[in-house]
Amino acid sequence: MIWWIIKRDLLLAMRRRSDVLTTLFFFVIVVSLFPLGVGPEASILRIMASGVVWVAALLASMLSLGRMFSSDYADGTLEQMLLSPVSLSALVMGKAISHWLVTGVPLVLMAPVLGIQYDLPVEALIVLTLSLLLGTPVLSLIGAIGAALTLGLRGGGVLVSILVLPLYIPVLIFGTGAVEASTAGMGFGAHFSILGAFLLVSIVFSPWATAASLRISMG
Amino acid sequence: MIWWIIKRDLLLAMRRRSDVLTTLFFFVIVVSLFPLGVGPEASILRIMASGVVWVAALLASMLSLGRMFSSDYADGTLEQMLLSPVSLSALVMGKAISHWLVTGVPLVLMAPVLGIQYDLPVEALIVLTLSLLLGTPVLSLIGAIGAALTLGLRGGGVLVSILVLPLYIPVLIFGTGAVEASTAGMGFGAHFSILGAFLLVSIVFSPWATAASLRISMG
Amino acid sequence: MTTGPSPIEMLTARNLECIRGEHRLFSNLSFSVNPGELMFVGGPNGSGKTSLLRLLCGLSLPDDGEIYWNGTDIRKLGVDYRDVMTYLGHLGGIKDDLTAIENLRISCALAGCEIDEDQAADALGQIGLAGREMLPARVLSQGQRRRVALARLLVTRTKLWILDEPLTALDVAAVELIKGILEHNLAKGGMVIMTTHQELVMSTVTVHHLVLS
Amino acid sequence: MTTGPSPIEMLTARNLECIRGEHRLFSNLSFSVNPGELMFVGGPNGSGKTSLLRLLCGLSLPDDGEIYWNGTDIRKLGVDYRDVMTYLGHLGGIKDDLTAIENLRISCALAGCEIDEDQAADALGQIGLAGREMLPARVLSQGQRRRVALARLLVTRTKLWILDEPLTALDVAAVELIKGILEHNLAKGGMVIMTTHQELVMSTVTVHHLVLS
Amino acid sequence: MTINWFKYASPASFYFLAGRMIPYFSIAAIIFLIVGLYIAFFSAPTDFQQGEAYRIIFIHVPAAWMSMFLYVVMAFWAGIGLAFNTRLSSMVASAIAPTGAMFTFLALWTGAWWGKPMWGTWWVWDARLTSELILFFLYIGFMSLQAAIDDPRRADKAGAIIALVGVVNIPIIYFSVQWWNTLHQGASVSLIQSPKMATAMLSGMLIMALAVWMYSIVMILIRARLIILERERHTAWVSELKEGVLE
Ligand code: HEM
Ligand SMILES: Nc1ncnc2c1ncn2[C@@H]1O[C@H](COP(=O)(O)OP(=O)(O)OP(=O)(O)O)[C@@H](O)[C@H]1O
Ligand SMILES: Nc1ncnc2c1ncn2[C@@H]1O[C@H](COP(=O)(O)OP(=O)(O)OP(=O)(O)O)[C@@H](O)[C@H]1O
Ligand SMILES: [Mg+2]
Ligand SMILES: [Mg+2]
Repeated sequence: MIWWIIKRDLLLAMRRRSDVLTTLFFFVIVVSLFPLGVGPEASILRIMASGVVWVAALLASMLSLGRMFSSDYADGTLEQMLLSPVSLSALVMGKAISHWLVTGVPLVLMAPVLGIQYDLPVEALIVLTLSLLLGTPVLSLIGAIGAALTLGLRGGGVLVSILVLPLYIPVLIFGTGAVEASTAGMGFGAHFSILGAFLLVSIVFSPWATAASLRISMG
Repeated sequence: MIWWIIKRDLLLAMRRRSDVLTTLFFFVIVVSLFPLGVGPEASILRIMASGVVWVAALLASMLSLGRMFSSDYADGTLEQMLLSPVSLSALVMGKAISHWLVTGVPLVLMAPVLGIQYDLPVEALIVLTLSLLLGTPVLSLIGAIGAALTLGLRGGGVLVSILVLPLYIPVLIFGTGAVEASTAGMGFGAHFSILGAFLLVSIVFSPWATAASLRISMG
Repeated sequence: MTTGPSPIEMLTARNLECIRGEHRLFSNLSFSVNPGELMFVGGPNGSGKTSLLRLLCGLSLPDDGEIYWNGTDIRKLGVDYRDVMTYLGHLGGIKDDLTAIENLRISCALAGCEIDEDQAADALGQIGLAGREMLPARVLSQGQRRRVALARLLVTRTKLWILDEPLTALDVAAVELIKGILEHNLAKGGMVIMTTHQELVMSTVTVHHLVLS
Repeated sequence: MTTGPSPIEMLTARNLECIRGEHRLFSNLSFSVNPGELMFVGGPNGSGKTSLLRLLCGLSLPDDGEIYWNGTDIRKLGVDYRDVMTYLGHLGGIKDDLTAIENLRISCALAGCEIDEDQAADALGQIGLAGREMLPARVLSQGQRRRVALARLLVTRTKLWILDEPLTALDVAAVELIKGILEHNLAKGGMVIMTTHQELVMSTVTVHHLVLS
Repeated sequence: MTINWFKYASPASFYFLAGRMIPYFSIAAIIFLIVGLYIAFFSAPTDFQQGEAYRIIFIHVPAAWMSMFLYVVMAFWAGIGLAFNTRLSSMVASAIAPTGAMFTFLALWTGAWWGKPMWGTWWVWDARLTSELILFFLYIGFMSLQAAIDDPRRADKAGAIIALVGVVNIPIIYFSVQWWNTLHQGASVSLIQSPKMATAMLSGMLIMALAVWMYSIVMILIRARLIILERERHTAWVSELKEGVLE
C-alpha cells in the first residue's frame, strides 16, 4: 500500500517534470546568492560553506512542505485516506518517503558540486554529503508533522515554518558540526551517530504523530 | 477600487492575526539560523550581517508570493477580477501593495533589532533599514509578475523562485552594497538612487506586466 | 464586420467553433439573445456548455466565429462589455476566511458596484441567509456558500447574466428564489444565459433552448 | 453498551446530536439501515445533511449519541468499519494532473481494492467516459470529473455506501446510470445512505426518508 | 445525563477551587518577592569579580529555570489532555504558555543585559543561548498554532502534539553547557553536588525562584479561569454565574 502512495506522489511529481528540478534550482540559487550578499573572499566562504549549504537544504525542504498534504486536502483525497482501511501511519510514511525522494535526494546529489564552488576540501565534501544523506530524511519526517498540524489554516505556509524550524535546528547543528569537525581534523563519528539517532527516532515517532495530527486537523 | 483590494487583503491577513507575525518570525528564524550553521565568531558575523538579513528578507518575501494569487485562483475570485470593469493593473497594484504591507513592512521594522544581534554599528543599522525600505516594495512588485506567471502550475511555489530570484539579485546586490559602502566609510547615496530607480521602474511596469501575465495564465 | 451600435441591446454569436484537444465541441453555432430573453444551454456532460459560456463572457477565445454585443465585437469592447455583464462560474469566488457579508461586499465591489453593510445584509437575508451573515464561509454548508455567490445577482445592475449551473447544491426553496430573481431581471429587459441539468419551468418569459451534443 | 456482533449486518444510530457553533443541527436522531435498504437524507440547505454523513462515516465525532455497525460502536471498529464502507463527499478526491484511469486506480487502491488498468478502463467505459480515460482530469468537464469519482462504486466491494450529493453536475443519462448502480448494490444486500436535492424515484427497493429541518 | 454531569462539572469545580486558591498564592508570591529582592539588593555581598552587575542573576536564573520547567509542565498537561480527552488539562496547558513565553523572554533579555558587561556583547550564538531562543520559538509556535485554529477542541489537540514534540529541546538546553564548550556559565546548583556559591547568593536565588514560581501559579490560575469561562459560556453554570446565582 505504501508503494501506491509513493508511486502516486512520484507520478504526480513527474507529470510536472519541472517540480523536481525546481526544488533543486531553489537550492542552487540560494547557495549561490550568499557569495553575492557577503562578498567573494575565499577564506570566509570556506567557513560559511557547510552552514550555507545546510541552511539552503533546510529551506528547500521546508518550502515544499506546504505541498505535502495541502493539495490532497483541497481535493478530498485526504478524507479518503482517513477512511481508508490501510493504516494512516503507513500512508503518511509513504508520503514522507516520496517527499524525501523528490526534494531530499536531489539536494544530496547536488551538494558536492556546490561545495566545490565554495572551495571545500574533498573530505569535507564527502562528510557534507553524508550528513545531508542522514539529515534530509529527518527534515521530511519532522516536516510532515508540521504540515499536518497546519493543514487548512490560512498562512499555514509560514506557520509551518515556525513550528518546524525550531525542530530542524538540532539537525542543522549536528549536520554542520560534522563538517566542521572533519575540517578541524577531529572525528565526526559522534555527530553522525547523533544524526542517525535523530533519524531512527523520527522514523519511529513521526508517522504516528503525523497521523494523529491529520486526524486532529480533519476532525 | 484599489482600496477595496488592499482593504480585503489586509482583512484576510488580520482574520488570522498570526499571518503577519509568521512572516516576521520566519525572517527572524532564518537570520538566527546562520550563526548556528556558521559559528559564533563576531568578526565573521559582522561581515555577513547585511547579506544574511537581505537574503532572509528576500526569502521571506518570496515565500509568501505563492499566496498572492493562488487562493484567488483556486476559489474563482481571479476569474471575477479578470471580468471586472475595473482595470486589472489597478487591482494588481492593490494586491502588490497589500503584499508589501503584510510582509515587507514588518521586515523593515524588525531589521534593526536583528542587526544589533550581529553587532552592527548604528550607522550601518540605519542604512540597512533604509535599504530594505526602498528594496522590499520592489521585491513585492517583481514577485507579483512571477506569481502571476506560475499561477495554476503544480510546483509553482518553487517555480516562482526560479523566475523571480534572478530579478531579485540586483536589488540584493545594491541593498547590501549600500550597507557595505557605509561600513567602509564611503557614500551610499549612489546605491540608494539605484534602488530608488528600481522602485520607480517596477511601479510603472510591474502592474502592467502582472496583469498581462494573469490574462495569459487564465487564457 | 462591426456594424455600429444597434438601437436595441443584444448578444449575438456567429459561427462559433470550439475545439478542445482532439474534440470539436461545437462549430457553426449562431444565436442571438434579446432583452427579456432567457437561453438555456443544455446537453450531456462534456458537451461544451461551460466552454461556450466562457467564450461568451470573454474568458477564452473561440477557435472560430465572433461574439457581438450591440453589434460590436466583445474583444473590442473590453471594459464596456464587462460593465454590463455578470458571470458566475462553477467556482463561487467565495473566501473561506471571510464572512458572508464581507464576501458579498467584496465580490460586488470587484464587479464595480459598491454596497454598504446594510445593503449586503439585506441581500443575504433575501436569499435565505439571515442569521448567517457573520459566519466565515468556511463553516457554511455547500448550498449556503452557493447562495452567498448568488446574492450578487440581487444587487448587481448589469443586463446580461451568464450563469454556469447556478442551481447546483441548492434546495427546492432556493431554486424557486433564484427563479424569481431571474424572472425579475428578464422583466426589466435583462438577458440570461444559463446551463442546468435540472428542469426549470419558466412560462412567462421567452425561453430559448440551445442543446449541444 | 456493545452487544456483540448481531447476525445481520446493519447500521444503527442512536440519539445522535450535532452542534455547530451556536446551532444545534439535530438532536435525538435515531435510525437504522438494514441490508437492501436505501436512506435518503433530505432537508433544506444547511440543515445538517453533510454533517450527519460525516458523523456516520467516522470523519467527525457526534456531540452526543452513538453509531453502531452490527452492534459495535464504529469508533471501536476502526479499520474493520472502514473496510466495509465507502464515502463519497462533495469533493471527489480527483487529482488534476492525473489521468482518469490513474485517478480511479489510485482512489481504489486507497480504498483497499487494487484494480489493474483494464478493469479501470472498463469501469470508466461503463460510466460513460470511454475515449476520455487518458485525459488529465484538469481538462474534464465538471460532470466528467464527478463520473471519475463515482466510477469507484462500480469496482468497490463494500456493503455500506455513504454518498453526499452524488448526482451534482450529472446529466440525465448519468443519473439513470447511477440509479442502476445503486439498485444493483441494494439488490446484493448492500446499504446506501445518500443526500440529494434532485428527485430520484426508486420503486423496487425499501426506501427510508430522513428529513432534517 | 450522568456522563454529562462529569464532563461539565470538573472545569466548573476547578473554576471555584482556583478562585479560592489565588489569594493564598498571591500573598506567598508577594512575601517571597519582598524577601528575595531584599536579599538580592541589600543583603547579598557585592561580587568581587563582577561587581554589582551580577545581581541580575536573581532574576535571570529563576526566569531561566521557570521557562524550562513551565514548558515541561505545559507539555505534560497538554499530553494528558490529548491522551485522556480531559478538557481541563488542555485549558491549563494553554494557560501556561504565555507565562512560559514571558519568562523565556525575560531570561533572554536579562541574559543579554548581563552579557554586555560580562562578555562585551549583547548576544553570542552559543548553544545555551540559542537553545533558549528555540524554546521561545516553541512557545510562540504553540501559541500561534492555537490562535490559528478556531475550534478549541482541535486547537487543544494540535497544540498538544507540537508541545510534546518540542520537549526534545529541553534536555538540549539543559545539557548544552556540557555538550558544547560555551561562553555561558555551567550549572552551579545541582542536587548531587554541594553548592559552590555564597550562601546569601544561593538563598536569595532560591527564594526568588519560589517567588517566581508562586507568581506563575497565580497567573496560570487566573488565565485558566478566563479560558474556562470563555469555553463554557454556553453551559448552565456560567449563565447562572452571570446572573449571580452562584455568587
Ligand atoms: C541571552 C543570554 C542568556 C541566556 C539565553 C541564558 C540562559 C540561561 C539558562 C537557560 C539558564 C538556566 C540553565 C541551568 O539552570 O542550568 C541560565 C542560568 C545561568 N546563567 Fe544565563 N543566559 C544568558 C546570559 C547569561 C550571562 C551573560 C551570564 C553571566 C555571565 C549568565 C549567567 C548564568 C548563571 C550564573 C546561571 C545559573 C547557572 C546555574 O547555577 O545553574 N547568563 N542562563
Ligand atoms: N485538452 C483536451 N483534450 C481533449 N478533450 C478536452 C480537452 N480539454 C477539454 N476537453 C473536453 O472538452 C469538454 C469540455 O466540456 P465542458 O466543460 O464545456 O462541458 P460541459 O458541457 O460544461 O459539461 P458538464 O455538464 O459536465 O459541466 C469535455 O468533454 C472535455 O473532456
Ligand atoms: N462554527 C459554526 N458556527 C455556526 N454555524 C455553523 C458552524 N459550522 C457549521 N455551521 C452551520 O452548520 C450547518 C452545516 O450544515 P451542513 O453542511 O451539514 O448542511 P447540509 O445539510 O449538507 O446543507 P447543503 O444542502 O447546503 O449541503 C450550516 O447551516 C452551517 O451554517
Ligand atoms: Mg460545465
Ligand atoms: Mg451538504
